[in-house]
Amino acid sequence: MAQLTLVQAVNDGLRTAMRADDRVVLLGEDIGVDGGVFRATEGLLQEFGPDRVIDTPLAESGIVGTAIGMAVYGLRPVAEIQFDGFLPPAFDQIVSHAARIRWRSRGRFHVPLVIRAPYGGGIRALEHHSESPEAYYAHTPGLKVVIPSNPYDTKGLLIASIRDPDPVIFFEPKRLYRAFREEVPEGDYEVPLGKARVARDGSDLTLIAWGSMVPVALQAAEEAEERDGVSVEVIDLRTLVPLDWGTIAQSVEKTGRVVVVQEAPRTGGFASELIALINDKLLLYLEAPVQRVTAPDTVIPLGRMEDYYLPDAGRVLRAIRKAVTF
Amino acid sequence: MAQLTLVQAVNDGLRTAMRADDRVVLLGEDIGVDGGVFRATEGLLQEFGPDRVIDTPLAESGIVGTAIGMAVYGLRPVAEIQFDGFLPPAFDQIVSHAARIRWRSRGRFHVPLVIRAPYGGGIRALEHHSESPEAYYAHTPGLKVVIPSNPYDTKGLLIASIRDPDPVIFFEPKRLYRAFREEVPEGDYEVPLGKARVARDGSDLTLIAWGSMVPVALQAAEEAEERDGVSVEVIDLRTLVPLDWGTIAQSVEKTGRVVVVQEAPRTGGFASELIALINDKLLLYLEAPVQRVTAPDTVIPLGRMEDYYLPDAGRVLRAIRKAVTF
Amino acid sequence: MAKARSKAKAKAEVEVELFRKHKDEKKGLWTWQLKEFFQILREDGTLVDERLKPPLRDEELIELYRWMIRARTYDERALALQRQGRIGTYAPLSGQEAAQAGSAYALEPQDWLFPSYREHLAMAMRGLSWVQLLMYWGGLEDGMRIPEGVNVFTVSIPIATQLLHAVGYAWAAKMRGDDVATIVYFGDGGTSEGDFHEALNFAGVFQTPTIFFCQNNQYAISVPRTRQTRAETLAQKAIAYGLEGVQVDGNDIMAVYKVTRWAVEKAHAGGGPTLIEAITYRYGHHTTADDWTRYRSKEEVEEWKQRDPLKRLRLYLEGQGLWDEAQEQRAWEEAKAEVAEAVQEYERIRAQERDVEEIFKYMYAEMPWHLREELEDLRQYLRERARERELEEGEA
Amino acid sequence: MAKARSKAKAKAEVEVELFRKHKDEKKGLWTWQLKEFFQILREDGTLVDERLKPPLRDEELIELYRWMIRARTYDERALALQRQGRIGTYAPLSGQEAAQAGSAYALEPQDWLFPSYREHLAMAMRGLSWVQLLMYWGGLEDGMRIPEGVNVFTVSIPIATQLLHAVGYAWAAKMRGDDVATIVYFGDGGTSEGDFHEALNFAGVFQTPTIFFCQNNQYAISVPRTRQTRAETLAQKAIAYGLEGVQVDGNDIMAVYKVTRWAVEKAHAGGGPTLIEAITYRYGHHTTADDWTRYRSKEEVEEWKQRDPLKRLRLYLEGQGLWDEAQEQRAWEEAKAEVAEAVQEYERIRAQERDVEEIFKYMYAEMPWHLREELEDLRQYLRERARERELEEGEA
Ligand SMILES: Cc1ncc(C[n+]2csc(CCOP(=O)(O)OP(=O)(O)O)c2C)c(N)n1
Ligand SMILES: Cc1ncc(C[n+]2csc(CCOP(=O)(O)OP(=O)(O)O)c2C)c(N)n1
Ligand SMILES: [Mg+2]
Ligand SMILES: [Mg+2]
Repeated sequence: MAQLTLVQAVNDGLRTAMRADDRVVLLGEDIGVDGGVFRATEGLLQEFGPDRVIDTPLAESGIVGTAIGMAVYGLRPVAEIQFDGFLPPAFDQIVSHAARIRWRSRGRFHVPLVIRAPYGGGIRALEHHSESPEAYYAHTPGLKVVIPSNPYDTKGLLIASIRDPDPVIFFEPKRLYRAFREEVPEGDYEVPLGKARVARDGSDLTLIAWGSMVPVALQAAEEAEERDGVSVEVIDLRTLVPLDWGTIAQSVEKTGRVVVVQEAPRTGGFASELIALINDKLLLYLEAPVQRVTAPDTVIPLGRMEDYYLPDAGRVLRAIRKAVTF
Repeated sequence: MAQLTLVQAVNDGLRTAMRADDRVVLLGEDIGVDGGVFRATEGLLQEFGPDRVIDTPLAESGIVGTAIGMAVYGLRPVAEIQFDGFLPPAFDQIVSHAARIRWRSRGRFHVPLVIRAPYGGGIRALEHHSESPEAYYAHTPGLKVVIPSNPYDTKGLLIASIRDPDPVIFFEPKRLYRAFREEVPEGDYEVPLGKARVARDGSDLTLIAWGSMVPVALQAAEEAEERDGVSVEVIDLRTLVPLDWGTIAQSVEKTGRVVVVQEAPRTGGFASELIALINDKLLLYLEAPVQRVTAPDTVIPLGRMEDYYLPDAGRVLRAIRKAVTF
Repeated sequence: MAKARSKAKAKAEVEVELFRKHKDEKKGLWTWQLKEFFQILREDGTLVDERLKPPLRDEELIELYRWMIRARTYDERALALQRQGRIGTYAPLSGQEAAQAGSAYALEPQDWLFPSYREHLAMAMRGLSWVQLLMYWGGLEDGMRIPEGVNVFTVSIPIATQLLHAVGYAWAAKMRGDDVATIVYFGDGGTSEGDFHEALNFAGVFQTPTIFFCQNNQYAISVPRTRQTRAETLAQKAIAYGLEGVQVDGNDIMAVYKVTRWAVEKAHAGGGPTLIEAITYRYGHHTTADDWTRYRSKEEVEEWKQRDPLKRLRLYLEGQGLWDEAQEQRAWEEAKAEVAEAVQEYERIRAQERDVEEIFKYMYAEMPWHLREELEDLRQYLRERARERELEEGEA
Repeated sequence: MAKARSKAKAKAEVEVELFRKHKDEKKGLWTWQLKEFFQILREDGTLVDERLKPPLRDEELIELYRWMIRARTYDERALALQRQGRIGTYAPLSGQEAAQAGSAYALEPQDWLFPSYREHLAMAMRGLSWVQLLMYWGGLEDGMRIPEGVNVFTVSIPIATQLLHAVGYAWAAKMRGDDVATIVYFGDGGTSEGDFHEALNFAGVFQTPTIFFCQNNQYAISVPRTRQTRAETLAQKAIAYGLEGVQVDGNDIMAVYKVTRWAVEKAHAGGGPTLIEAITYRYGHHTTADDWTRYRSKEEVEEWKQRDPLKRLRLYLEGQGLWDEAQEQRAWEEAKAEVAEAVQEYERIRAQERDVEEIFKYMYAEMPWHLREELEDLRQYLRERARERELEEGEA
């Protein structure tokens, strides 16, 4: 087993999937010769050649649209969109086609496509390099939405996504790309889609997070335990669609108190959907309103003000306290 | 006062705004010579000429992108996107620019742009002609989202949107375009953005709807009264962003029971946001979980199965009963 | 396309220079030349030049003529069905038969066709039944359940988006070493969309075996070709991608066949993509929801009817002694019968009960819990409603 | 651009034929010719042909040279600041000075400039201060609060999206009868995006007074120009829209000025848009986050440095007796001082406290309740946190 960062786990996952199945091809901007702007595809061109690791022209709709054609042909394309903020030019191909071709053809054609994109803030980047757009895709029937939070899951979820017969939007939390290392098994393994992970056991409160917010949630949970003696269970969703409702329900039924943390702006974020589901199914278990900690309904600031924008452990702890003292 | 259909009210609103302000220009596909595929712009080319009623090439990003440039220049462009399903090619210009130029320039530039699009199902149309994508735009900071449900509001909200200094996505419920007529005052008036309308007074339950679901909600409210003696207050949101929280809160505090009806698929729809807000602020007033009536998380079927997909008064009534008997 | 045809003779070589590019290194001067409006069969049924005639056998020409008759028959029937409320909005093709038949016939059996919404004839020639086409336009999703063995992709409604699929598909085949080309249909309006640009550019860079077949029918709904772009031809747009582009008389089935065949052979030979602009016209409304009198004159439409693709081939066949009035009448009657049978079958299918599961079934390979929950809830509602209605009827 | 210049002399007419199109009606043949690589000033500082020299006065050429020195100085300083963590990711321009200076100088005062992210020099020449540029790259949004009177639009990061804004802006001006043209900058990579296509097409159809200025610096990050499109030149893409396109030596400030001036005059005269491809090179990394050694050879970079835009103009000026070593040294020192002053001012601003309201303030003309609520909540949290920290410090 090797100690890998999250971005190395992306690389390892791609390499493993490509070795196992020669239908897996990668395409995107600067992923070949350059190895990707975050080095996620480093070395893959050398191993698999330019027919399987394809530097494309600068055109996101072109990348996703041609990848759809490849997927329908029977390949397993993995398209990289260089940053979250450059998904919108591909939005039409994603929502109007990738998500619908199985439906449209009554199962005759399908689109085993993975669209990878680094997402989220925390690296003080330029505009359009720090967005958390997962809610758009979670609201689009026909897509799966996967967001890992650590190297182990990253590799396993990525391999599972590549093998999934349906289109997967795979968001990689870029601020965690090199934040820490973790043991990642060599070779082939999958972390199944649609299964959440209980990242920390607890009994007083359920804290739900995904992607880049998971470490923030864990830190807040530690602080709550240390400072207030509150036992917080942290659920790392891993997959937003399909959601692992069972794991959430089990925890909420136990704790009766919930905090959801989301990096995206508040209005219409995925946290709202979680609250709506809890309202639908578990309202009577609640001992306090679900607290949501989100970014405000603004554009994410450029570098200097980012810290005020992104939910941090302090704000999560505050929400935990609100839920507990309600 | 004239008896107008909703689509005639669109026409009247455009005409009124154009007469009052020569900076108002329209652009879109088939809006000039043809008068629009729904005849929403009928006669306007004749009155205002081809410099103010512009038939564009077939390119939605082009329409919205150039309209942004016009708006920055100081015009008040109203761009028509022919159908809800053809907004995605313009998504990048909408979310990456229209919504952000004020922010990006610290108020130096702004984008007084209205993007009109017929939305929603109920006319047994081809694919991509029946979508309800409002949640995407409601989740995008910097946009306003307006959805009228009747001719009077349509004209007044459209005029207010055109005069608003910020970008407005204006969804017109196409199934209501010719569904009924209503008195619409001649000449200039505005229905302010951000103000909901209590479409029906009631005391037992709050039923929240917008756009095409408002008549469905009203019908269900009538039936609930008649059949079950339940007094239902119906709120027509009119504007999703900014939301009129005051009107909602006042009603929910009074009734303690809420049903939200949405034509869009369930997961991540705007109904979820309403439920989240009620959870945030009014949980203790609730006597039952908020019931949501939505379309399922699928593509909207072609003509034949549409009736099963779209929320109807029966399903809303069922939700009312669930909320009341909880 | 089931009919056999002599491969050897079918090999089309376009003797005229349709597109030429040249660089004068000394002067640093680039020159592009484009032959406008390549035609073989004149409106009066005579040939521009005997030597241009494509290598099609007489039976093949007759078969192509029959296909055009079938298509026009289907089109008229579909229009009638729409007026009767028996299908939904419909996009008629009349006027564009030669463009579709000539191009579809030029494909190899293993090639794939990516349609937009008006390619009923091209799709039918590749094996999709009139029944399935009627189902699609009648609002039955099963119409687009393309049978295995029919190398046709589903209809793409969003303009120009399908071009990228055709490029990706051909590219994948090329990567896998499979001898498959793709042809993709779109209109004059389609050339304005960003996806047109990205598709031709990708096809150029990766030299995918793709034929971009533009049916320039002069209008995008109401917007005339001249307002769609300032380019003098649509074919010249190929220059932007370093590709070859040709403009052809789209109502001349020989010219369309010949040019497309040339592009298909080039694609199979590793020569990369081609852009074809077929000049044609739709006689009817854009769709049944449209009214062409708002943006075209009767004279203009009549003028185009003089260039009718069917009439022209009929005159040629008659001139060659290959066709007569009796055959003509029989062909139309056969086509009518064929279409009538399809309509009957469509009506039978349309009358069948459909399970609401159909709405949910094809979103994913496996239905996730939330869809199962929503389906169950819908079923439950329908049961409740049925029970309630029974009760009400009982009371009444 | 504050410097006066003789309007009469500035009138540039491009004596060479850069682009020619022709139709032979009889043969139905279209011909396009494009002059590759228009150059006036050779790498050794001599003129290709005296008669080509644009009507720029000596002082103007000197002023342009000074601007290029300023830009290179700023660029080097910005890079250093980034390495020290004092600004964020930065996109250097070195190598592209002539392309930017020559084109920006060709504008009329009332014209508007739409930049992408690398046009520091062009923006500065139009009046945006180095301080504001540093603020922007330093993560201070106020950098893009363009002062009134500075006819520059905000930086657009999403590639090629700004082309549409430039078209819409020019179009609006035209509608209003205002004599305003726009110039929009983008790279070789930018030509592949759908928005490039839609922008040039709209500009062509509506004949907007827009100059599309492509700095072809040979790479889109790591992807070389030859893999970006199969077109032999980027200028020929104009043909797709019925427009004129020219290719110019982008390191030759005289050629860039002349060609741009021609396009600007054409735009103001109602002649519509032009596509200009300026052949240039960036010496440094794409941005400070990039590493060019991964995709370019040292030799290639060195080769391009032989064609340096500054060196070339300096040689010319020296040859003309307009410039000497002492002036050269003084110019660099002055530039350094100017930039140093800007850095100081930037640091002063950077050190200032910023109110979190800045995050919320510019989303709408009026802050809606939900943003006010979120702002209030954030303030509340910050107060609580400050109190808590005080307490903790008190305890410690
Ligand atoms: C992206 C998109 N925008 C708008 C439409 C609505 N629409 C349907 S057909 C059409 C005109 C298409 O014209 P053209 O490409 O010339 O094809 P034709 O219908 O003439 O065959 C339009 C605007 C659409 N289907 N997709
Ligand atoms: C839509 C979009 N996709 C991707 C990117 C990431 N990106 C930034 S610059 C760049 C390369 C641009 O190359 P080019 O257009 O040649 O301009 P240059 O940087 O060479 O000046 C890429 C891919 C982006 N900014 N926008
Ligand atoms: Mg057309
Ligand atoms: Mg470049």
